[in-house]
Amino acid sequence: MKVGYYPGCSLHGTSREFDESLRAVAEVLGVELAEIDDWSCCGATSAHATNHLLSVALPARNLALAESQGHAEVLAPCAACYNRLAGARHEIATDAALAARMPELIGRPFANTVAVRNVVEVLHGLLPTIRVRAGQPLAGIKVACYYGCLLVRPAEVCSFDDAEDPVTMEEVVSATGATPVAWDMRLECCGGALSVSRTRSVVRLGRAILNDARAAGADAIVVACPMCHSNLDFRQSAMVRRGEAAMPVLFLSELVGLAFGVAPDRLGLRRHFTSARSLLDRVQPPAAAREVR
Amino acid sequence: MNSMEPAHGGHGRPTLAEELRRATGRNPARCYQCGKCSAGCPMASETALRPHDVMRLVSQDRREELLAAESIWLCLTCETCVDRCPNECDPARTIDALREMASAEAPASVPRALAAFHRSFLDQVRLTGRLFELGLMAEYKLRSGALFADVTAAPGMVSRGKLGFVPHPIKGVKEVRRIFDACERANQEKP
Amino acid sequence: MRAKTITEEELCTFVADLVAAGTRVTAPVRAAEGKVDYRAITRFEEAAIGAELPRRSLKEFFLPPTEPLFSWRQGKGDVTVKPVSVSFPPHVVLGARPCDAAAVEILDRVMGWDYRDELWFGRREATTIVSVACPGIDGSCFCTATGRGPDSTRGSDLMMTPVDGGYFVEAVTPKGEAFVRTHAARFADVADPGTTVAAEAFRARARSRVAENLTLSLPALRSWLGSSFDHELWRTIALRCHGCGACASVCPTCHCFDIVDEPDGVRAGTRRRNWDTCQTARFTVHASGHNPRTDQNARFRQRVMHKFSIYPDRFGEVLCTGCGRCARACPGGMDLPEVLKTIAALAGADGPREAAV
Amino acid sequence: MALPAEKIEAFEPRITAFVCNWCTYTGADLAGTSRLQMDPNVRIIRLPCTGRIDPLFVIKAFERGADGVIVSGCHPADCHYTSGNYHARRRFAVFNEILGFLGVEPERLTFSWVSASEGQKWREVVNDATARARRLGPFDAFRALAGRSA
Amino acid sequence: MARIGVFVCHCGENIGRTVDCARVAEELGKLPGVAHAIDYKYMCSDPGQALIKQAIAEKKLTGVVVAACSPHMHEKTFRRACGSAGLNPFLCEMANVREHCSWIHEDRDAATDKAVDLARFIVEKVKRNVPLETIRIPVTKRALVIGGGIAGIQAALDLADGGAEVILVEKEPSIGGHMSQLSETFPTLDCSQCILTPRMVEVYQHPNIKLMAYSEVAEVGGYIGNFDVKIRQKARYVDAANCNGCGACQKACIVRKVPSEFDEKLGKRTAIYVPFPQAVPNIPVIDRASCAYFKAKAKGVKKDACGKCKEACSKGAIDYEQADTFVTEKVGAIVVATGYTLYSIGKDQPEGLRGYGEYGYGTIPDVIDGLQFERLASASGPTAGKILRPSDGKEPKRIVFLQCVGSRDPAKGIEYCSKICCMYVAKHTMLYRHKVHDGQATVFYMDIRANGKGYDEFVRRAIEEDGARYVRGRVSRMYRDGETIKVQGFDTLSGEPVVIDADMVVLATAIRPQPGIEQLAQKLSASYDAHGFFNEAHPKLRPVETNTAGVYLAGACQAPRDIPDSVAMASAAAAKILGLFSKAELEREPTVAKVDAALCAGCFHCERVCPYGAITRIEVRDRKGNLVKIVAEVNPGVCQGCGTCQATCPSKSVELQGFTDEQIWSEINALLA
Amino acid sequence: MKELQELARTLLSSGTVGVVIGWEEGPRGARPAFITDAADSSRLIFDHRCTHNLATYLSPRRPHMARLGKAAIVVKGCDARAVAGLLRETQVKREDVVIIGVRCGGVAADPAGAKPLTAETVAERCPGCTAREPHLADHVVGEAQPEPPGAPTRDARIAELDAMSAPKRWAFWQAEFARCIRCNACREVCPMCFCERCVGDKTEPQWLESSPHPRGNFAWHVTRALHQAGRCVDCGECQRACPADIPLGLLNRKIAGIVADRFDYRATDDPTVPAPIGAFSMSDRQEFIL
Repeated sequence: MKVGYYPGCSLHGTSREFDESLRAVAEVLGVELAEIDDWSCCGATSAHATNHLLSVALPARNLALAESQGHAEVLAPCAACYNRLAGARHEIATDAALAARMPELIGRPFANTVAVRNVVEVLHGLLPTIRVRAGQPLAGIKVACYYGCLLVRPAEVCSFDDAEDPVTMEEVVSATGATPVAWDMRLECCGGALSVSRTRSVVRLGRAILNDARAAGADAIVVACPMCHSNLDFRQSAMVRRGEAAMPVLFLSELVGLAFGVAPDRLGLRRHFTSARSLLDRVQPPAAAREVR
Repeated sequence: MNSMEPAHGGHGRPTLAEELRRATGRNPARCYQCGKCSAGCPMASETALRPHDVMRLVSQDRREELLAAESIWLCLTCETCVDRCPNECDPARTIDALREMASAEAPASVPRALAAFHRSFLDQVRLTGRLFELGLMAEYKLRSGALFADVTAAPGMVSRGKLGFVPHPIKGVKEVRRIFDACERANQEKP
Repeated sequence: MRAKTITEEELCTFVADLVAAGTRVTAPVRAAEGKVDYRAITRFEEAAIGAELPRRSLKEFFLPPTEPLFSWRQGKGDVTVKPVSVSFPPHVVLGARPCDAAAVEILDRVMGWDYRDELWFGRREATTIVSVACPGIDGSCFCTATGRGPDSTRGSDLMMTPVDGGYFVEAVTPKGEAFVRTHAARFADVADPGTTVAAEAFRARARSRVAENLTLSLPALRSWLGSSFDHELWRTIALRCHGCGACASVCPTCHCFDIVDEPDGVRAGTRRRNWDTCQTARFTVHASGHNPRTDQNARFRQRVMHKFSIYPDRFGEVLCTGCGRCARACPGGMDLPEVLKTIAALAGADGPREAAV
Repeated sequence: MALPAEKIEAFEPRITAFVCNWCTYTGADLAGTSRLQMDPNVRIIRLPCTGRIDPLFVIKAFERGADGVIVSGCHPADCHYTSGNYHARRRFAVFNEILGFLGVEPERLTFSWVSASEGQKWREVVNDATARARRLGPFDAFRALAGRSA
Repeated sequence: MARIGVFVCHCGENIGRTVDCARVAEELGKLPGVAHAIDYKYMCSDPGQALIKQAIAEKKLTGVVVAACSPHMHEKTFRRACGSAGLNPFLCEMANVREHCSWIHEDRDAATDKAVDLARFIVEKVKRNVPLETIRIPVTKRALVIGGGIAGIQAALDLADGGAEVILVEKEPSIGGHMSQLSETFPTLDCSQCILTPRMVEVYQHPNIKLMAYSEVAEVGGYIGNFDVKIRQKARYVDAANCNGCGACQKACIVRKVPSEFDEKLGKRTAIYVPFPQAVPNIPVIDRASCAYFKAKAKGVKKDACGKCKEACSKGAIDYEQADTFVTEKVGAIVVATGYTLYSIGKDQPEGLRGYGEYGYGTIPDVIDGLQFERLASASGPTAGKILRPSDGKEPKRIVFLQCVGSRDPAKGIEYCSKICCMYVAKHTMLYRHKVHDGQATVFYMDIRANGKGYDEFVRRAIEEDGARYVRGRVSRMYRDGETIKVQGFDTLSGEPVVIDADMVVLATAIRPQPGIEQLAQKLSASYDAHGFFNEAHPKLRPVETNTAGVYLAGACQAPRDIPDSVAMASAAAAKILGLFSKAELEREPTVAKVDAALCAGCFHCERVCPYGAITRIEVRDRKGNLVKIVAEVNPGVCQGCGTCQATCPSKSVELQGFTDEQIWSEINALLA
Repeated sequence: MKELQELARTLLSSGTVGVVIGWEEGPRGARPAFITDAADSSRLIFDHRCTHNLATYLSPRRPHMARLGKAAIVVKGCDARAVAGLLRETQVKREDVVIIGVRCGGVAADPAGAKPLTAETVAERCPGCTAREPHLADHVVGEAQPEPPGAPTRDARIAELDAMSAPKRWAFWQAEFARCIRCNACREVCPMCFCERCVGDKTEPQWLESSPHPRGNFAWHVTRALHQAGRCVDCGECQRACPADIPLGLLNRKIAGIVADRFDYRATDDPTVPAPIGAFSMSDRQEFIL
């Protein structure tokens, strides 16, 4: 299986571990990630908040590139990129006038034929393979699946799962052998958009999420969004310094990687601000896991 | 009344609601002030105007007040309100459109930190085609004046290999710049 | 009058001068779809003489597919009638096929028999028909079997035969002779006797080529038809016939028409004459709804009977010039020469070639 | 096919309207009772339902010199006979496209839904159709068909 | 030759001010076929009508054209006048020179020209009018009532009391409908069953009513006055003739934990059951899906299938072999009273609707709907009238009511107001407070719609006397926190986000039509709206009729209705039908279609487009009896005269009387003088 | 060919049918054949010249056909759609006809067309055909055939016309219709024109003037097109029959496009698919309605 790959800026920077773990997992799953040649930034929140047309045109350029490079679908692991790319695709598909304007605006032929997928969706599509490849190293580990907002909303754009009661991430986690917990905050926003400019809000929102996960008995939170990760992981480090218990925050790909027995370093786990040690200690060594099988 | 004529808000200018309807494709008049948006809004405890207040002020054509409000800049665009609105009003998109209008009509009212962030962000993209995060942080801190915020993070980021030092423009950077120019032009040409 | 010749170059100036003088000139012209139609020309170069057989025959220049007969208007308690004009400007048909020209003359009989059709004869008198001897078209040609031939002069005022660089020209009728006299400067005397020989050779070749397709004894055919109205042949002859009437539309001799009153509002209207054909089911429908010709076999029988029995009975010659258009146009593969051959076999009429009736 | 200004001045288009009895005819009645002034160029022919309106009517109207035709009836779901207007909609969708394909300017033909309560809308439909026909000028192309007989 | 009389009315100044009526009469008089043309001040007045009658007699008119107001105004008047003068009324038509001319134009010349044109069209049309005879249809004086809820019961009783025979068809084993499930009713708080059950018994005992419970309408043919209705009687597996309702079978039944429909799944019933003790008829039904006997049979068990009820029945009334039966009844009118169903917030929704994920898609056990609350509050309910939560049977001390769940929520697919929720929620808060004295009820609402007699006072009482706390705002989300339900909303009046901890939540879910109503509507050729509610013929003037003559509506099948409204509609429908039944024959306008069998090719496009199913297929045979072709024929009793068949017929082999092709053609051709 | 002839022989000699409608060799190429005697079955042919749509012969308006008894008809996949049309509109009963499908690799525009079939001689409708495999058939004979040669061109011509201004399009069609002599051949050969009395022949009132002048011609062609909406099976017989070579196929193709685009209906050999005219959807597009 070959899929167009749009890493986005974060996966080349602050969320390198997402990229690394994803590539490691893809290798095991036999998925070829063909990075879109010469991709550019999707414009993220900034284009969205200041110039709507730009917020459609920047993703459209990348979709056009993917199209010309022969991809039928493109994986955008960053939830923000996914949301922007899928959102632009939806808007162009439903607004004929906008669609007509696009080729000239981006200076490229563009037929809007490429489907946009996120990590949860792609991994969910590989559930049987994950089940086969995963050993038992995560047995007994309880995980809070955190969707946040950009992955599932708005519903008409992110139609891969139910916006109010998604199940896909839980099913992936179950396939890895870990146990998803039931909790309330999995769809609440972490405040990513204000991460840099209004930190106090973000801390408030993040704390509520961490507390709820903890109350639900989770050993770790699993995310599929660099912004969520950064907010929950990086912002948490200050709380930990103040003596609060650490709640490791893992990318879904990292968790899957652990289930596959990939070395934590290859998954970039050392790059986290909040140590995942407490979790890694409970992971069964790969060799043992294999024996169990 | 002739229904073919657009509604006007005095001075021959279309009402705010009319303008937003054009920009978002959604009719703000559909809002019946049930407050479900605000009930689910993660920022409701912090903002002076909650999503339903914004919709209310739109329907009352209180343009200046809205465009000057800090609240519109506090929306996280998490889209919770959009999915829960019984009338498909799309408050988030409305707020986005208000932000665009505020940037154009009342730039002074845009919170400095946010304006700085968005400017820095887009400048980076325009410069290299992608976001160069260290450059963003440097530029943002200069622009916002928040020189010491998150200052503790940078070394950690670097030590974790999360921030590179050299920006690499993509091949198609000129193409990206043309897109920026075209979109800005289109925005200025809007009626 | 002695035979003449005319060159292609001369025809070019001749046509241009005729048109300039107000004469309508009609000739075969290649239409957009590659088919040939008789059409008005302004220059000889437009004409496609000797190319394929035109899609339709010459009859529409004398009996148009539709023409107004008069118009009327109803007042309060009275009706005013406005007649149409029966005088027509001079008209030359250049490059008529002998089979088409012959048909026009055959139709003169029916048009002038018990009632003189002013519109027909008005146009006939205004028109000079200049035919060009035909080399024969294809296997569907059977003009020789109908007693005419690819070089028949019936109906032509002038007959031209293609020769090197131009045409060998003979006047057939007084009208033709007058035409040559009026435009004497356009024609040259035959200088080389070889020209006459070449012209005759061309015609002889054509005659024998067409004769290979079909030979008939017309009297035998006629007498068999006259006594075989209920022959079982007619029970299945036209199974493949759709009754579409395409044959009659392209036929040079089919001349049935319908009279319709076309309203112009609720109080005025025009009476028109439109082509019609016995091949459609509604042709013989009575006001009661009864239709004496119950099926397509009966309708096709009518067509054959009329052409080869009824018309000869009344006017002494068959109502067919053997152009073969009907066979070529038929979407269902009906083939008149084939049918005639079948009947001839039944009638013992497939004997030696007959002279003209 | 725009006309010079002075010709537009002199030309009064003739417009035939085929309307259903229950919605548009009644809507036009309402326009009357509301004294809504409108262009006097439209002549209404009343039919029970848009379902009864045959494309042949439109062709005949053009043949008889109409410069524009209006077909109007009940909004979807409002048909007095429950579904006549839906059938009419299909029929005229095809007819409209065929006419366009054969070169009839689409502005010659106006389709509308006008309910019994939409006197105002009826006025707009009438005035718009008149204005459009006035802009296009007399439907000479069609009338020429009648004059050019063989 | 036609002899048409043209009568131009001035309508006082109404027409005369802008139209030169004398000139109109003069111009029309010039037309061929017009024998008489005059103008007069008031044509509709007695002297005006006399002018018409006189002219008919003196000028031997063959047709009359009145150029005046809209035919909607006076067509009947003038047709009657012509009729009384001996001219067939359908030879009279009107040209509308008032509404369509004088009132909408100012230019006198243009208006006069137009008036001439309009009248000329009609003259040309009338020349081609033919005398038509009013259609007379015999009436079967029996009515069918579909649905045995309060609306159906009321309609049946009113009709029966009025002397009409009634067939009452109810799909459930018992009549009573939703009303029988209610505890008390607003705004009087009287006991629902106390007022309903006597009516149910009355239905059962009424000599004019034939009750067919556990039955459904399978097919409807025919037309007003003459419907043929095929009714399917579902197999009860109990012989109604032998059953005495002793209940022994139910006691013997081994399957005892089937969720009770009557108790909205909060209680249990046996596999052989009557829905509730006061059921009418009091004859049990075997629920085949849960019955041990049938389950065993389905698995192929030959011996030892249960059979306990059969053993217990002293009357031998249990009949496992019973099958559905069909009966056909002839009726003259039909009342549809199929009632409503409640929207559910779950994930599975019919097309066009969405569930409430934000409220947990119905997975939180102590979130119930209004009817479930009624059962909890009802003395005959599963808790004997105690308010107890389904999850653990504890008494909820904090209860939250949400209004407009599904209703007024276009995003979920329903934009309408369900009308009764404001009232019953107020009632619920009262019932709750009366039963849980220390409990706190909170109501999330958007608007209070309490516009009936005593309604607003009732809501005020809930707030003022019974302590219900009303919060204006929609709830965004609900989730569980241990045993508590967190209700996250926004108080739009105080401008504050609120999270209310609740022990139980009651949802006032939207009122929706019964499932399958579209199929019923199609059987009846009646129209329904986008939500599946039946359309009334006119929202103001014909609220209980449908567009199909002879089919009437009562209750919530037409829109959300409360009990008084439903009862009023039922009585109105009954009155309409009794009026209909008061005549021996019906008169119908002869504007119906007619097929020319000789020309019909039998493609049956007409059959497909006919909204009324008025087209039938008939065989055409020749003299020898050989089948020539099958062609269409119009049943004039069913045809309503829309003419869609004619426009659809490719060969124009069907003609609508009064609007024939000739008539329309003439109008169009009169376009130019 | 043998297979077809054998089948015909069996059907006729067993008395299953009274006539087999197929093709035979005629003086001018292939033509319709009506085999009533099993011994004549060897006359049947099928090759690229069998362009005729024989379904026309099933029309109940052909009493002389009915006299031959129950018919078996040989159809190409595309022709089967016409049989389906006749079934759909209750003109033929399924039990009254035996359908013999032949696998087709495209046919020539002219039944006299020479071999082999080329992009120049192929009928306009054939390139890109999706109906070559007969489904509506009691028997299917012949091997699978190669794709017809050539590329579809008609949609491009329609697009060309669509792109013209209205007056230009008007001029184009007027020039074509000017040749029409109202012989009605287009109607008579059409398998889907089976009305007992065509509206074009209706006289009281006369909606369509029967005179071949431009006005009558325009009204006729509009009406024919309208009546073909959802009926036309694109067999091209009308255009082939037209003695004036009016491009009726182009008009038919346009209608097919309209019906496909608006009502998602395409000519089909499934007689149970309802015709689009006479049906409706609440959500039919109504962009042309104010």
